[in-house]
Amino acid sequence: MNINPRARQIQSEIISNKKIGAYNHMVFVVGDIAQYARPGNFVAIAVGGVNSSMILRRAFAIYRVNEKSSSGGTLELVVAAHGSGSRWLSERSIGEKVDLVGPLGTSFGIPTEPVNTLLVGGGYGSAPLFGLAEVLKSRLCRVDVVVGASTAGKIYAPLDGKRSVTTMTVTTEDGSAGSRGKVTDFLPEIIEKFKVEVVYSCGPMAMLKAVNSITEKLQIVHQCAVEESMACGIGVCMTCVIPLRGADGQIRMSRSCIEGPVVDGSSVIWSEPRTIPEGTLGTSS
Amino acid sequence: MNINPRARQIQSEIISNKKIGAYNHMVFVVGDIAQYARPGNFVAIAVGGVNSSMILRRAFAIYRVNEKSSSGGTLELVVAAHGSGSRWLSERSIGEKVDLVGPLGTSFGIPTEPVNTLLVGGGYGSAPLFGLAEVLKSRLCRVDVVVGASTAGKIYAPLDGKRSVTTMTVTTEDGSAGSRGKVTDFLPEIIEKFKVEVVYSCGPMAMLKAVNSITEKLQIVHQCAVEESMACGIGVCMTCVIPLRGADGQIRMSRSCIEGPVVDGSSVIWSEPRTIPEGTLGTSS
Amino acid sequence: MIERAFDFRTKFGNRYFPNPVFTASGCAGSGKELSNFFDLTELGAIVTKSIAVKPRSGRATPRMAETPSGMLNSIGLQGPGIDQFLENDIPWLVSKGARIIVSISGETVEEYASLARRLRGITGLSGVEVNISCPNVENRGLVFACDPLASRAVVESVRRNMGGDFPMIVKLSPDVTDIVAIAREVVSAGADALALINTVLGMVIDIEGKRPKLAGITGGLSGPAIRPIAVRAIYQVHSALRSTPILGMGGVASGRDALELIYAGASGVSVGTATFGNPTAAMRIKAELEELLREKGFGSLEEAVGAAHG
Amino acid sequence: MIERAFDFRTKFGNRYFPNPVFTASGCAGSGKELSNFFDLTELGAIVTKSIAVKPRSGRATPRMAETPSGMLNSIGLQGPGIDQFLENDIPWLVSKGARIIVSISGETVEEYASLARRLRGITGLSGVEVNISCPNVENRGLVFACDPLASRAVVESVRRNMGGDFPMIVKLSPDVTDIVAIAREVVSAGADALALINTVLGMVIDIEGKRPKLAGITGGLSGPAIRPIAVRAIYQVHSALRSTPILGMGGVASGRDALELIYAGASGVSVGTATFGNPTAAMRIKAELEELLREKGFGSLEEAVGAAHG
Ligand SMILES: Cc1cc2nc3c(=O)[nH]c(=O)nc-3n(C[C@H](O)[C@H](O)[C@H](O)COP(=O)(O)OP(=O)(O)OC[C@H]3O[C@@H](n4cnc5c(N)ncnc54)[C@H](O)[C@@H]3O)c2cc1C
Ligand SMILES: Cc1cc2nc3c(=O)[nH]c(=O)nc-3n(C[C@H](O)[C@H](O)[C@H](O)COP(=O)(O)OP(=O)(O)OC[C@H]3O[C@@H](n4cnc5c(N)ncnc54)[C@H](O)[C@@H]3O)c2cc1C
Ligand SMILES: Cc1cc2nc3c(=O)[nH]c(=O)nc-3n(C[C@H](O)[C@H](O)[C@H](O)COP(=O)(O)O)c2cc1C
Ligand SMILES: Cc1cc2nc3c(=O)[nH]c(=O)nc-3n(C[C@H](O)[C@H](O)[C@H](O)COP(=O)(O)O)c2cc1C
Ligand code: FES
Ligand code: FES
Repeated sequence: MNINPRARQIQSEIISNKKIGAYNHMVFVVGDIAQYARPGNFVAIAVGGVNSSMILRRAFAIYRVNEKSSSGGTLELVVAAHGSGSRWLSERSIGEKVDLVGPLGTSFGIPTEPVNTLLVGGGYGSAPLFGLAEVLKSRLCRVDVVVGASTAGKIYAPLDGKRSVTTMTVTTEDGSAGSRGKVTDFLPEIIEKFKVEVVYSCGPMAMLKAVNSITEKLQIVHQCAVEESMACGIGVCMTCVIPLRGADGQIRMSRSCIEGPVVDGSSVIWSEPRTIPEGTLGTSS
Repeated sequence: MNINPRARQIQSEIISNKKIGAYNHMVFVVGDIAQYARPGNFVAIAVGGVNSSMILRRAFAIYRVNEKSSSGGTLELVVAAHGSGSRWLSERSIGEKVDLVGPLGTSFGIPTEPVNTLLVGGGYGSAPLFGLAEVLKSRLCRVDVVVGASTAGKIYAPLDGKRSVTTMTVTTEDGSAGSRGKVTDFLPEIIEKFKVEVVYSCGPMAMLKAVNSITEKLQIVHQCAVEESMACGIGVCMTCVIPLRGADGQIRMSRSCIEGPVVDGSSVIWSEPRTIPEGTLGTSS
Repeated sequence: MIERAFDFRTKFGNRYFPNPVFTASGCAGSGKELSNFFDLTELGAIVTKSIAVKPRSGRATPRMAETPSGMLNSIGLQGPGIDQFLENDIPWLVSKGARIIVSISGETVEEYASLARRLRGITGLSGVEVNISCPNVENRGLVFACDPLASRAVVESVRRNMGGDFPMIVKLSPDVTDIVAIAREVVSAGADALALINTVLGMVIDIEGKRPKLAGITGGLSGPAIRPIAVRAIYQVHSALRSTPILGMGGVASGRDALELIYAGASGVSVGTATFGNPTAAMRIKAELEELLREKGFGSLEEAVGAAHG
Repeated sequence: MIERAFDFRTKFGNRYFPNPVFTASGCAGSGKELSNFFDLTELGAIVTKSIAVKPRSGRATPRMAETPSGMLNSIGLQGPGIDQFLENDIPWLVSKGARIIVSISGETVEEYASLARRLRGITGLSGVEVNISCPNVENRGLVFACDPLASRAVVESVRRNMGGDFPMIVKLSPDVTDIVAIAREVVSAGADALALINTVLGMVIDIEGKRPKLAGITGGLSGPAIRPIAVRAIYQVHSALRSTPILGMGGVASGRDALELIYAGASGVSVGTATFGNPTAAMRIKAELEELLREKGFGSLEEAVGAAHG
């Protein structure tokens, strides 16, 4: 596989930056990147400005795009001020420009005929799912959503996002919003109730792993967007790898910025963190 | 000698930033630092903001102070965007705050009775001389000024600065303003004409050296503000040293941020750059 | 201003390269990814990721940590192995007309030798870069580049198996007490040129996890943070070995940075980490460097090499 | 939150210090300058600039160059010599009640020995830091710290002349192939503790002047840029010598940074370059470190030392 051939490097103007709960909803002018972006793709943004001690780009999943806004093609991100780089981005003012590369990575596979889909999002991970919901809806799929987080402020579920959604379940670990518990506590029931045929998920690795153990048991398709630390986002550094089983059955450490972030949950080897699964190509033995 | 006991570290707000020729004239709110600052003192400012790759302060000579402005004590600098740090400072907007330490270093000695003084400034080096001129004037000294630079845009000579000045001579090496030549080409004549008894100078080392060779020949007092690369500005790093002959006749590598920037021209050993003068304390031999 | 003739070429071994801006090994993927952003023939050469005899999974993740003006990596030389590499990557690069320098790495002297044999006679290659910053399994995992004799052994066997006139650049580690001693050793052993520097051994601790941030515990420090170390190493080695061309790398992110390494004694510069922050970094650096050299009145790159030695 | 008892003390040799935040040698002037910004007794200790037997002019200027997230210095150990130092600096520091660790440097083993003799019996000193990153004039200027035997010779003679129980911290250079080997050598030679790390040899070239920026040509790299190198060195040495306390330094600019070195194995941290950017850096770091340790539920500093080793 190779980098998304549509990937471009542009100077992108920020035209909106609104605080929503624990996150910043930001809108960028990106020209035809908007037209080529697919749900699940991400962008890589340079942070810190000139003389910054931060030399690496930061990756952000595309929340939504608008091909024909009054400013031309625009792209929306949901940014959590996690550390110094994402904080810097979240503090940018309207009118400022950032160096942005995108669209990058794989996108969610869209069913060819109408099926019942369930979208599972953790924290800001729910953002790209709303863009996906719109596409699925347009393909006449039933779309149910479960969004979860540790606490209410970290739930990302915009009102207009509900447009294309049949039901939305909110869960928080501290019970401060929706039902108390982890998203995965509610999946089996929801999957059964709505006869879910395909699950899409995006969120922390631990959540994706838990979701996959359920879809595996229930034998349903699971596509998830993974998140590994990325130094380049464009496939040249090999820092972002995860163990994936290929069509040939061989496990390889594969670049999540190229073969991901969206991968088939069943192809991921959900091994212990900080280890290389046995049988991976190139493990001595 | 020790650090100026009045030195304070403050978060200082910028209340004005105007482009004047090649320079930025900037005004900072500094509280009682204004009241303790003397002509010749400097301040050290942190540049680049959080996550900056620039870890050292930048030194700037105090151009003027106002103890009782509407914003309280204020301090004015003339900033040349020389490299990344001074450029960063010159690009700050009104209302932003910078981390500032001052007042630092020595100040120009003020004659106890009225004498004829000549102020010689090169480039932005002329800035602190106008603050000095006001003080000298108030002590009933005659004040003549020569300001020079490579080209017109680099002459710093504000109109109101002329208030306390009897005559002002402008020189540029390319002749684009005033008389063509180096400031020092005109000194002997001016010194003779105005019966100058004390010369004050501030500017590039090469200029100070040339001025001193003249004052030495003519046997008149010369106080100059030197400029060495400084890492700390507060006397703890030993990077800013220049060879000075002490009262005891001994030459020592002395910190220009503590025993300077203003020093008696006759105490400086105007040796070749990048060398330690023979006979300096601690030279092996 | 009148464009006067300017010779931007550089030379390593018996090969000329149209310009001195190369990619750094392990920082340009297979070449395909970057070709999405610029034409690879615009590079002096592409230096490929160090390839081993067999496929390597590399280390577990996390494999990277950002540091002030730098980063740590512990990829662990992940790669498909020489067979796949020659079957897939090289033909594609050749088809694009890119100039190719293949970086090789081994765990024993014999592995280096067999890699050299595999490369021998492959058409379309402009040289080999021998990465000796690898643990020598036959000597308690001591890195070859930290041991003059082991370094010599590798270089001699690569030369023997590679053939006399194929350009061989040997890449040294800065993590040694005396880099000049190692440089002399590998040059006398048959290296045509040297690559300076590989990453500096470093470590970051994850404050939350109370453990090393990288799964591999230590990693290689790269980026602008190490540029002063690279400049020092290049300057020291160029002083000692004036006639040995040096491919310089270490924190080059601008034309000014490239010129700094060239003044120190580099005949070319590889761009590594800067590409992660900016996919088109190498092209920007190349343009800025040429402009700087012309501005300063040089008629050729060669005139500027080692200029800081007076 | 309830303030529960917290023991911030640290120990080097047989001395306790009320907190682990020290100044780094050569980065705190005479102490007088910083006392303008905070009370020196708030420091765990002040480590003085390395002092030699005779006065030293140090190197010519420029003596410094800023680098990405770091700086180079080539002060050349300028100082007044031990006599003036003991006559002027020490009494003032003692009068202020500061805890004092005297850093010494020599060009021969005998110079270190005589410095040790001079310090012996001076009241008010809490320890000596032996800076062995100095050229050995008796061995072609090879830096003591780069040579295990020379390092041993210095440490043995300092111990012999200093007296058995006076705390001796030996400061090592990172510019070696195997820092653990040097560490073992100096500990077996009688060092109570180790200081890691001194600056990394680097260089910057002045593009305008086409020559080294520093009059001294090379200089020592310090600041956040080298923190990953410091953390690695501390981690390696602590793994090998669990019972030897380490005074860590290298790019510490925040409480988080200090904790990183402590988790790696440091029992204390020296603040150097950060003070140039911020005169009150040491105080901020001390406050942030204590808060972090309490926040993470440690009852004492000691519990956190080496936490990253699991
Ligand atoms: C494919 C992908 C999509 C993402 N989408 C979003 C999104 O939509 N919204 C959002 O807020 N965040 C998103 N993230 C996470 C975001 O990239 C990190 O929060 C951000 O890089 C942290 O940088 P920092 O400087 O704030 O934190 P620091 O901890 O200072 O970062 C230090 C280094 O570690 C890397 N890093 C740290 N945390 C992460 C992480 N969780 N994932 C990847 N790299 C990390 C950074 O890139 C940087 O190189 C995404 C990450 C990936 C890989
Ligand atoms: C006592 C004193 C008074 C000064 N007064 C003024 C003033 O009133 N207006 C003004 O515009 N400039 C003044 N300068 C010079 C100013 O400090 C430098 O221009 C500035 O430090 C350059 O930093 P930079 O990041 O822009 O350049 P860079 O070249 O990026 O600086 C890199 C490093 O070198 C140091 N450096 C570079 N040039 C100089 C220099 N000329 N003097 C000292 N350090 C230098 C910087 O401090 C920094 O640490 C003064 C310097 C001193 C020592
Ligand atoms: C992610 C990464 C992978 C690397 N892989 C290799 C490699 O396979 N072989 C090699 O010789 N050097 C490798 N290096 C070192 C670089 O080629 C280069 O020597 C070093 O990073 C310094 O240059 P830079 O600061 O421009 O990155 C790697 C560096 C990085 C950051
Ligand atoms: C200007 C300067 C002077 C120094 N002088 C000495 C010295 O005299 N003796 C010594 O052992 N270390 C000296 N050092 C090294 C520091 O003590 C410290 O080990 C190093 O700078 C790393 O710490 P830092 O990054 O916090 O500065 C000096 C460092 C600097 C920057
Ligand atoms: S982030 Fe560099 S290869 Fe994926
Ligand atoms: S600038 Fe640090 S001592 Fe003068």
